[in-house]
Amino acid sequence: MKMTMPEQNTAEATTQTAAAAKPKISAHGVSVFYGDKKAIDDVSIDVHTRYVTAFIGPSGCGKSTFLRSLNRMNDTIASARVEGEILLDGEDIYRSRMDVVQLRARVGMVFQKPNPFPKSIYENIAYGPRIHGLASSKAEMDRIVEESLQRAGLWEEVKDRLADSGTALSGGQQQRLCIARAIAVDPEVILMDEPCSALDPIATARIEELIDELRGRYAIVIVTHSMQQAARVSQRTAFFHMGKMVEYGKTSDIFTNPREERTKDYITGRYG
Amino acid sequence: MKMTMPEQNTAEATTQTAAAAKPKISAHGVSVFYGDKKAIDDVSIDVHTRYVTAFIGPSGCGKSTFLRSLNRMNDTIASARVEGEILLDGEDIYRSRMDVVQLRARVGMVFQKPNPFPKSIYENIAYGPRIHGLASSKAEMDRIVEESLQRAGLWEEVKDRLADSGTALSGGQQQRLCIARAIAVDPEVILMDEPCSALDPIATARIEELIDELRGRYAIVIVTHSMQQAARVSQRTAFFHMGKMVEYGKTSDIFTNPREERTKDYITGRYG
Amino acid sequence: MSPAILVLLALGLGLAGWLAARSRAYAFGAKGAQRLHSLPSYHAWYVALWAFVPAILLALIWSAVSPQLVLQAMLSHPAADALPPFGLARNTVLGEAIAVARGDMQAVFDPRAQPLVEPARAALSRYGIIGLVVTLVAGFAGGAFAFLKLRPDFTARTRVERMIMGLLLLASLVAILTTFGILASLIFETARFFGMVNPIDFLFGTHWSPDPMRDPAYAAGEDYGALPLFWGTIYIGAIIAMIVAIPLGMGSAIYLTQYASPTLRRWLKPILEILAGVPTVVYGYFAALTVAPFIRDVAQGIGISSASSESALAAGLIMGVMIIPFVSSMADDSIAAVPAAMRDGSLAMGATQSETIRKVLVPAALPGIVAGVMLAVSRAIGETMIVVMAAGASANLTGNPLESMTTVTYQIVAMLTGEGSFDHPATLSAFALGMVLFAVTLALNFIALRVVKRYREAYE
Amino acid sequence: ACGGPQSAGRDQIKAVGSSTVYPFAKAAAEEFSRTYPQFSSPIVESTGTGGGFKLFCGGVGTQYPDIANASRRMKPSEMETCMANGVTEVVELQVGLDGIAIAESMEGQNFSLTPAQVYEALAAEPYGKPQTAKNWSDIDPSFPNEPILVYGPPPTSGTRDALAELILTEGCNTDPSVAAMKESDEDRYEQICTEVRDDGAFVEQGENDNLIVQKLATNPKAIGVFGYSFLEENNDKLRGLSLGGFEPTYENIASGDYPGARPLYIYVKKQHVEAVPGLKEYLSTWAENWGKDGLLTSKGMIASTPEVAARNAEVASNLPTIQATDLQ
Amino acid sequence: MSKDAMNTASPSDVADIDRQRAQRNARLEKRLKNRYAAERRFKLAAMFSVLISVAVLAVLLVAMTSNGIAGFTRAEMKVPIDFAELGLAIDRSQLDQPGAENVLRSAGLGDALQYAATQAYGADVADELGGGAARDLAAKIASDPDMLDGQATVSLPVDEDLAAAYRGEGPAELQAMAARLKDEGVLTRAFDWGFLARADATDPQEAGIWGALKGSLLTMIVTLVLAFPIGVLAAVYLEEYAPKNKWTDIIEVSINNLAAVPSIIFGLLGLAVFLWIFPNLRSAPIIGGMTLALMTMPVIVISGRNAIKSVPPSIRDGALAIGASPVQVVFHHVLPLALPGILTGTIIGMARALGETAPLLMIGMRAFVATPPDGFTSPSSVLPVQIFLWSDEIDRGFVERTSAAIIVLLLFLLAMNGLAIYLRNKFERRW
Ligand SMILES: Nc1ncnc2c1ncn2[C@@H]1O[C@H](COP(=O)(O)OP(=O)(O)OP(=O)(O)O)[C@@H](O)[C@H]1O
Ligand SMILES: Nc1ncnc2c1ncn2[C@@H]1O[C@H](COP(=O)(O)OP(=O)(O)OP(=O)(O)O)[C@@H](O)[C@H]1O
Ligand SMILES: [Mg+2]
Ligand SMILES: [Mg+2]
Ligand SMILES: O=P([O-])([O-])[O-]
Repeated sequence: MKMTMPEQNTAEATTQTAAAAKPKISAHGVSVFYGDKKAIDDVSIDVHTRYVTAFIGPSGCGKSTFLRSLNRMNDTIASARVEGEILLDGEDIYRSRMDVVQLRARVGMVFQKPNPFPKSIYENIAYGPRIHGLASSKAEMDRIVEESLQRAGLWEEVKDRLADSGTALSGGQQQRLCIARAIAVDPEVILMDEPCSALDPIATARIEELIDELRGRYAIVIVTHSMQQAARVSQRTAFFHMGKMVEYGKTSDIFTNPREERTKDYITGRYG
Repeated sequence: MKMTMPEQNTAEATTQTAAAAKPKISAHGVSVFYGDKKAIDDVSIDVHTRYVTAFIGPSGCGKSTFLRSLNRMNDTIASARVEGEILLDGEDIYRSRMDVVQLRARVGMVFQKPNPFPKSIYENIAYGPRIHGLASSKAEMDRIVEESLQRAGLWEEVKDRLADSGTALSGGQQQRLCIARAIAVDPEVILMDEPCSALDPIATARIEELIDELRGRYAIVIVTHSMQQAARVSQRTAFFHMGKMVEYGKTSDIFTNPREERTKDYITGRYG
Repeated sequence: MSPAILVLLALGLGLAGWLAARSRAYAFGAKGAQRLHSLPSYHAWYVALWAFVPAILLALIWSAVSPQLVLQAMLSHPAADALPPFGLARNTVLGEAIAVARGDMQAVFDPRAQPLVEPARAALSRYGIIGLVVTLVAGFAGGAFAFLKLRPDFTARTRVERMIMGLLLLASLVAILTTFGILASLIFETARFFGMVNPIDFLFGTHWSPDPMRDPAYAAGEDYGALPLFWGTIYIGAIIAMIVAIPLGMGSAIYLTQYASPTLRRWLKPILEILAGVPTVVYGYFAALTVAPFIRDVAQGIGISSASSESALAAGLIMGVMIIPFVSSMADDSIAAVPAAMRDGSLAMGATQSETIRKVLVPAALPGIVAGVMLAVSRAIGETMIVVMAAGASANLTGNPLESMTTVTYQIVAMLTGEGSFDHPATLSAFALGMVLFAVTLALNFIALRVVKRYREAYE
Repeated sequence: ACGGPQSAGRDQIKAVGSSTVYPFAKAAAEEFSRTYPQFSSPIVESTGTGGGFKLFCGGVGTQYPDIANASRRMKPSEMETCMANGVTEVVELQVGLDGIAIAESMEGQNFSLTPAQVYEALAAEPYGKPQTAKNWSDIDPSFPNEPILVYGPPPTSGTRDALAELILTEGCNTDPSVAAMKESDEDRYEQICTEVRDDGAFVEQGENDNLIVQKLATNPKAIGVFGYSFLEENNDKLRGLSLGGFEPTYENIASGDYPGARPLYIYVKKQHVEAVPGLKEYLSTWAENWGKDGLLTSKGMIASTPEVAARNAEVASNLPTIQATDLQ
Repeated sequence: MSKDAMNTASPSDVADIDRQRAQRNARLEKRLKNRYAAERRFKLAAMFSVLISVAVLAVLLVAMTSNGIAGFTRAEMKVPIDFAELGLAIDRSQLDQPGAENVLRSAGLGDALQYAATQAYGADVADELGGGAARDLAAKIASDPDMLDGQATVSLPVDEDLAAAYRGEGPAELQAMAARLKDEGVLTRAFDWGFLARADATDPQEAGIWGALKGSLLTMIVTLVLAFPIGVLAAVYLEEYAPKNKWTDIIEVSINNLAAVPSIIFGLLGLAVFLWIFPNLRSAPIIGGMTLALMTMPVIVISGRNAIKSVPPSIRDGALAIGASPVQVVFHHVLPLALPGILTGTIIGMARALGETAPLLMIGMRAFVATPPDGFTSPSSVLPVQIFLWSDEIDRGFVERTSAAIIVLLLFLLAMNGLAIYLRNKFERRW
């Protein structure tokens, strides 16, 4: 179940050229403020398709804040304000003509605590396609629901109880349901904010496996507080500290050979 | 400020005989249930006067639950139920004739978040002596208040503002106020549930110092999530895991030479 | 054309627009070339609203304007020369003719209206048809304008949602409108009243005996001293009722939150809530028929012969009972808002439960409790039916609870359902009393809500 | 919305006004819908006489009432308001009489009074002098030496109006110097004659009449002032006091011997008679039932003398209108 | 750090400390008894206050019930009628049609009844038949025309005088008559279904509550239709969208204040504003409903906001993150989840409105209306006002009727409050 470094390197190699070519998301000099407080200070980073990018760092360093600025979920916090430039396929997502609704359909998100809607499993998945008008018939919707659940590795477990409430599932199943819900609208990027921190080790392993399967199709950004997890699932790691991005690079490099003293301290458990 | 192991050993040596003689608190086969859920499973432990005993273990392992069963604060939770035997000076505190009010006067408690009453500093300290009728005159009360504040190392800082509200103090001062409040009724045991987790390092150091000073007179039990803290302040350490007490012994032994694999894993940061 | 038909017409146009736009949006989708920006139903709603709103607006405007046009048409008819000169009489005759022409009435009151019936009928149908056409045109124009804007990438959803937001904002403005409505309805009449009676006499005079039969010109200020009413209101609502409600309400809250077992609480709480749900007219009836005579009998039994059967005591007691659940739920909330750490802290010191409650919980919850009591007082002094039915009419400045007293609300009801005419100061005094009541309850609430808010924040 | 020439149809008779006439108007309405089931039953609202005229004189049209009930005659000023608002054709019917009764418990002291004695006992300033009487014996040595305690109507009620007008003013007029004041200083005259003491001897009573019975029953030393219909309803518990030598009996009030009788009126808007279905029939229902053994007397109203009744029956069918000058 | 000296107490110190503690414990124990007694007293006092509240409620309910049960019955007289003998000239074909009762009565049914009663019991008894007896008889015949073919004994209401005599009040002769008729089995108290079906009347024997009840229902419909959507929309706006600024503050403050404005002030508003705009709708349920809607709206807004607030933000985040617009989030997710809470608040607000009297007195809903209202614009009364009016009636027969009406009103309110409590318990926090 544990993926070893060599495997990752293989994956790396395959996507190398594509990645170098064109970043999916590209942030330049991004700062995020809550009121007067600067939570993110001048962060620049490129995120690529077919890579899993992990954000690590001590609690309160701004990982979630930065992640949420990538699909403008920060808009829901009245005091939050973003400076700098975040490009999705070269288009600034904070430009005034950008439609957040469409942005979020392209950049999906999975949260720390599984948050299925208190509706049936089927409706949980179908909700996104429905509001975006992705299915023109019942049959098509059925297909989307099945496909999404299958990709999220949940289909076998729930196919006989699609009408049950999504909240009746176990924690790990709920989180996979949320992932299935996110991929049902076929996004280009999936953001995950500590998706396993509320789960037990077995469910965590399931999700890590799933993330690895999914990266073939999406750009995935994952925030995690577990360095082991970052090492296991990601190909790129960014280390945040007190609102600054201290170091960003290949996961293998960061964990085996960090350039910065702070990164090293953190990884060896000196603080946090 | 950091106490080194040798010093602790000296302290250890001096109190050895007394300790071996008669445990202050002695728990035998204690299990605690919340409804049907077993939160503490068959724990036996002896706590001695003039020792600081630390409870460590990962979150949710039952440290607080066990601590609260030592002065029957669990009684306030309707669903909580205690099995087994806990002896204070050889008397079972759960026997029907035991009076909780008196028990709690003898076994004081300090909480994780400082919780001074929204009254004056003076009244905060005087509260306990007053309800227990320990002072027969204003002068005596004044003496108790001053002595308690002095022992808690707070007197110099507040002696000119005894009429101010207790909530107007800083976090560290509030926690010392709560300690002063606890010792004002001159208990025999003081239970502390993560007393420093809401404090900054300087305030934490103050409290740790204070704990060391106090142990000359009381049996102190402290729950902490910081192994460093346990190592610094305690002479005995108990390691809890999933409701069970895995290991109990001299602090120096536990940290340098744990007998159990799980203890070792925890101390080296393998989980938690 | 009656307004109802115009409204139906506008609704019909909206529906037509909805259907047309929906099928057009589906057509975009079917071509599949481009993904729609918004779901077809948003396109549908967009067009429907654009058809409906102009149509209904014009229909409303037309309903307001067309009667004037009809009137003009009637006046230009030769039969109108026989009408009385301008004034209400003339309007009445015209109104009758129109009513008969519309078919609302079988016959005219006034023979002079008869010759105008036919011209009215003609004008009504003429302008009715015009109204129909105008509404249709407006609806069509709006609908067509919107329809032509539809494209696959048209931001229909954003626009419809903006309209929904407008609707939500309007709904919340109703609260402000209501407040203004209350102020307006009180201020004008109050001003008229103070034109006749000096505000100082009114607020500080101690003699209240307005006589609605008296010629308003003689309205003497000294008969409008409302102090006895204020006193009665305070005595019944803020003193007697609170003496009952505060201890019982606090006691109930403490028992229910601190002592009662969950099962008992599950049963007792709704029972207390029933006490709050009993209509005041029932309390009034109970007070007047059962409690008041009982109190009088008891008082006379122990030799107090002056005891009135409309004693302030009866009204106040029952009002207090009515307020109990109110106080108890406010106290309940305030005590629950005290952090559990406070209670644990005290219990861990070896305090008994009652010591914890009396010395820690209640003092800590005190601001909230005080605010709750202020709200309860404001409710008690505004209470009407209990005092109307159980308190007396006599404005007594006395401290004897067995005597009859009257209150502000009692006098409002008495003055407005009494004999006076509407330009008499006695009747107008009801509005001035209402103004005072409004101002006082407003102030009490305002302060209380502030206190509660600040106090909640203190613990958060 | 106000005054514009718009109106919707209405098929119910609307009557407003006096609370004294209210029970009789209700009974008449009930009888009317019993006799003429084809019409909707009338709506009767008790707004008080003055309030009723205010609504009645608002204008002609469906939003204005058709009938104003009154426990006193319309004032010329009110008629002028009517005229100014286009209510030009008003028909006045006297439907019967109402007596004011002074009564006490069956166990009471049973003494007889004159209007002047009532005035002396109740006035705030009898004959312009300060009120000093505490006990009945202060008024007349032959009266019991008991404190004066009178329950009476509040100023908002028509009964109080009648008390002032029919008993107190009459009592006060026995002093010629005060009577003369009517010409010289009407304001002062009115004050002296109608203002009631407020030192506790006169207790104003809410309009819940049921309570008065209990009050008087439990306190035999108190007396009460209320409408005659109420005395009749409770004649098993209460006894009327004679006034000026006459008992408050049906006969004495009807004949006008008992001083506390006043005529009751209804005013009808003739301009509505054509358009409001059943209005005429409602008036004839009144006329058919206001006789001596009629329905209305069983509700406590006192029938007018046969001549008056006959004259008003005539009015009910012919509907002659009145002018402001008729009311003086 | 050489704290050892301080930390390590000598044996004599230890003994000292132990002695102090033993003393203290003894002292403590001495006080314990008093403290526990105080504890018991306090608890008892608290329990007592609950008991008093419950007891008052019980007394109130028992008083109303014991008075009111009789209010559902009325005194009726059994009258034997031989229709064949009377030979009423009635066209039987008309009896199937709506106006049947009028046909019967214009055919002289009233006189016939009077005659039959006189024949059976004498003129003095026949005189005591209630004013509505003929109408009741007509209704009976209309529902069963075959009665006309033969003889029948029908139970018909007597008038209030005889009813009072039956209760043991009023003149002695009548009481004697009542006693005699009762012994003969002619006069009985019978359950009066008509009480729930008739409208107001001057005779308590004839009075019913349907008119007022229907007025209440119509008024409540208007209140609900106005207050619910406005209240919910305003709650959504304030809780979900309103920017934090001065305007929002003003709206919030006015809503909170309106919730506590005395109801009679709303009556003044209705009188001065609504009746000024719509003068011809005096006493109409639509005006009453509008007035009560203004009063109920703030209650709905406040409970609605609380319900909306309790929907966890994670649900909103979840929906937003798959591209739902803020409006969709609210209407697809938040409102459905908040609905039980909103409904609970609405029901409680409506229950309060249903029991409200004072504001309706101000706008003329105290008229005597002898037929149930037939629409939102026809004059009518409401149940609480009817109770108020009856409580003021001179006729003592109304005392029972008033209590009976109170029972009906309380049943409605209990049902509504029960429903609210049920909803609250059922849907309390499922997530
Ligand atoms: N809504 C908010 N308003 C104001 N400050 C906020 C808000 N959310 C977060 N912050 C602050 O911004 C900083 C960064 O928070 P953030 O949640 O991004 O940290 P994080 O790295 O995700 O931490 P964690 O590992 O605990 O989730 C913190 O100091 C936090 O207190
Ligand atoms: N009031 C309660 N009711 C039910 N379960 C409880 C209650 N309090 C604690 N628990 C459960 O009992 C177990 C032990 O909890 P406890 O608080 O003692 O852990 P802990 O070791 O103190 O953890 P932490 O380090 O987070 O304080 C946990 O699983 C917790 O969820
Ligand atoms: Mg985070
Ligand atoms: Mg803990
Ligand atoms: O309504 P009144 O008869 O008292 O004028």
